[in-house]
Amino acid sequence: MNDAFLIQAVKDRFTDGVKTSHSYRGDATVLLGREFLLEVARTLKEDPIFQMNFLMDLTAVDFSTFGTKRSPAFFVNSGVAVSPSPEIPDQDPWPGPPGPARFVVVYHFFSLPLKHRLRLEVPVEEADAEVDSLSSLWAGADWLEREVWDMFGIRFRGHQNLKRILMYEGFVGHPLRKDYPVNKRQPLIGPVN
Amino acid sequence: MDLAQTPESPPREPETREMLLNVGPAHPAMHGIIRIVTKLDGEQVVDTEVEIGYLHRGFEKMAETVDYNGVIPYTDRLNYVSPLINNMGYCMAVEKLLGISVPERCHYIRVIASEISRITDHLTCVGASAMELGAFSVFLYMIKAREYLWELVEMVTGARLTVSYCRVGGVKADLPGGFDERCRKALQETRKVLAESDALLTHNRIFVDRMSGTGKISSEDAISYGITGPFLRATGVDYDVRKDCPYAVYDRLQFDVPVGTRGDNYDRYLVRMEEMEQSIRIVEQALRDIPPGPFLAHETGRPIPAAEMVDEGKIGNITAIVGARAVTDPTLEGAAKSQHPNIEAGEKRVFLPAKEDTYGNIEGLMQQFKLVMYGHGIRPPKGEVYFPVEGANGELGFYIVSDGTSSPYRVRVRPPCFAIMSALPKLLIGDMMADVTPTFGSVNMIGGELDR
Amino acid sequence: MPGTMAPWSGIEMSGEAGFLTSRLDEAIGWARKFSIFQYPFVTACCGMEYMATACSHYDVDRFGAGLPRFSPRQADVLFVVGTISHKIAPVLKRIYEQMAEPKWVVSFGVCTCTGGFYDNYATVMGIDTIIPVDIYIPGCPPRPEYVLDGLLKLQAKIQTQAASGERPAPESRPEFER
Amino acid sequence: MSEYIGIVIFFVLTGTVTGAFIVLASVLGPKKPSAVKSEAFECGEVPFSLPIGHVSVKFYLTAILFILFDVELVFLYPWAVVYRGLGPSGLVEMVIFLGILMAGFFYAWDNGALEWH
Repeated sequence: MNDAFLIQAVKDRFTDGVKTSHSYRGDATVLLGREFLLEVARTLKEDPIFQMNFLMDLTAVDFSTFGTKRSPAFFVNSGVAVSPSPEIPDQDPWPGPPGPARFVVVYHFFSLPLKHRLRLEVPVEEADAEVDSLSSLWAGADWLEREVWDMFGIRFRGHQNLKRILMYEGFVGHPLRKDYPVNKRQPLIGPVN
Repeated sequence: MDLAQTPESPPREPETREMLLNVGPAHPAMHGIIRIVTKLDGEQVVDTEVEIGYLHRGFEKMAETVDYNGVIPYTDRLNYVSPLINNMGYCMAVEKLLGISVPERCHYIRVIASEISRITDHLTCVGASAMELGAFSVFLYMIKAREYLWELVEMVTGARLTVSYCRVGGVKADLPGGFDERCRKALQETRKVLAESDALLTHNRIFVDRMSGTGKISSEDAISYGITGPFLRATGVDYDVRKDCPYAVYDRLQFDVPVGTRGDNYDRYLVRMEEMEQSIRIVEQALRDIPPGPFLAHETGRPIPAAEMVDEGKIGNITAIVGARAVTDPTLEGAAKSQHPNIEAGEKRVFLPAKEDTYGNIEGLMQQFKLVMYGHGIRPPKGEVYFPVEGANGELGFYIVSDGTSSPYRVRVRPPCFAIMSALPKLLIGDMMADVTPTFGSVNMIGGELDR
Repeated sequence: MPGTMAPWSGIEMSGEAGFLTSRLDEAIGWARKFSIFQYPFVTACCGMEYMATACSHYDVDRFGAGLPRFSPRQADVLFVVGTISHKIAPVLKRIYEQMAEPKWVVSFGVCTCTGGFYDNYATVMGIDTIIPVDIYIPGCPPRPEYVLDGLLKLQAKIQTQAASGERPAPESRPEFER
Repeated sequence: MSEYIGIVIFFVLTGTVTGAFIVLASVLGPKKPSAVKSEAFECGEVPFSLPIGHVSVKFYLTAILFILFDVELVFLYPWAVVYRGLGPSGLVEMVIFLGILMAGFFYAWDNGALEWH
């Protein structure tokens, strides 16, 4: 089932839940309200139209510095400002980052019998960064959610043991956030170099 | 004391405490740094807790600090046993974001490189897990076969392991001369080694006893954990990204996907051995159907060395260089203008020009400047894209978000062996302590890809 | 001083080498040099190159160092192979301390020498900040020939060492004095 | 006495060689004992608990069965040496001896003593 039907089918089921949708570069994407996530995920898994039996990937994106980072195109010593080469034009432009919220939790589903893919995006505010956990539907979500918590600090309601998976226990902060400096080290042993 | 008269209390049940054991990061019998805390009742594994992250090197954070072509050296240290597949996956994702496609020959080169890399991955995995079961000679034979293939990869890319061969919009250089027959010879040797190892292992009493029946997983559990690749195919589900969502020229090549039945270690071993055979078949077909190599375009103007042309131009001696054609040292990377139409996507804002143009005329120089200077480089449009590729352990997906500047905003790698590792407790519980080693060997955990 | 060559040149030094090494020390050094039991602490991509070096094509066994012992109790040389992240650093330090004397450490690959191009929050920038290192083998990964060259330099260093394990003072390099 | 000279030389030789190794190792090898070094090596982590106290009874069962049948084999060696001299009666006795022990083995096997679960 190609992308348009897929998006339409999801929209018919959850008219108020779905905020916007697009299929940029052929990837069917649906923007969803946070409270509808568990419901939509369950229908995606069990509904014979979708049969999304694979939760391929679960990750998050921190959109806080999207588009604000001015790429330094001038030369410091000579002060000559050379404007960067123009962006490569795009026929069907991307409808922009999903919503003003800082974080977006991104789910990639794949259906093996019907061979189609869907991407769910759930915007999450920074104040209470919390989303329902899908570990009850897909067992693979358990570790993926622990990694998103470890790297972004987004909590998952209903997750059994939500603790750090990649970093060590004594690590303070969430490294993949845009405000975490790249080389701010917190070594367990040895000097802070 | 009268032995006959036993105390009134009922005979005490022999109280045996479970023992907590660290199958830890530096375990003598496991190639890979994870920590499995096992609760043992004698030899039986009662409960396990897996701890990973020992090789977390911050790939996704570093990818946000470099430009689009700068991420490529980081990608071939993800699954460092099959580096070319990661390169191709990342570059195809960025090309999908840019909306450009590479020429025919470049697709074939990418398929050949990926399949050779897949064979080296399976060789290392089967060899290392056989070594941990005591079959040291099979390990030596398989690493010998891997050396043949690494010499091939070195001949094409210049490096054995950290190749960085792919570029956004093409590959670094065309296949060198004489690659065909050297590749056929290397694959012939690999086939011989595979036959030898098959004879040594497949019906070996010890190997079969230790591998079959251990580390079982059903296909429903595998799908629910998101497991893909040889692990899933061993349980009977034939999902292969090259067949179900074909990319490059995989739809034109005939190969079949080996599928197991029981989903235990022995089936995974058989699936990997058969997949190596299929990969050799793919490479041979690709070598047969690959479009012709670099053709000598008709060049006008008398050739003079590029350095000389630049010097003449600097002192303004235009008459010496009018109508002349710059010729560069053939060993300079990116030289050989005749190769370029085959290996680059023809989009000026993405691919470096041939060195003859860079030193020969101002358009080439400007294109080089615009791509190389800091802050310029490739600037894809704002957008997000997900591109799955069949890695050696399963579906290797790259999810890239771009904010229009020259460095990617977010690069997320979907690591195939992450899902398999999350299912490890289900594989280990119930087996014996000695079965941890073959199960972990057939999981083929690669630190760089698991912890990124 | 006649007859003395720099220890890293790989050529044995003769007896009167400026520090007291008796005939017995030299004999022990010679014996230790050609029977190195290595503990490969393998973490990342250099492990693949270590496998290639240890196997039949580039065979490290020709130099007597072919037997990897995966327990610190039976190993002389600790090969630290691959990136050391902050999470595994305490494990590495503990294994180094549990190795029996006399012990040497070889840092294999640029990630262990200086941290390589992973200059971020997760990587230890050079393992000599946590354990003393004898031989640095740069390269990402170092080709097997570099590794064998590093091994030869280590053997030269073992040769010139006294039996009791304490090392000659590092030779003075005026050009590096700050 | 003279036929035992071979074994005496053998024991003397092995004794001196192993003794030399042990003495040389302890004399020449530098020793730097430390607290961490004396702890158990458990893959680079601090061990949870040293396995003191009760051990699963299955280990004990397997060990006893091994000793039982190992000792049985020891009796075969002297029999094999004088086998020629004993004639047919020696063979019958040994078969009876082995038969009795094999009965015990099959009983244990049948009872599942060799299975681990």
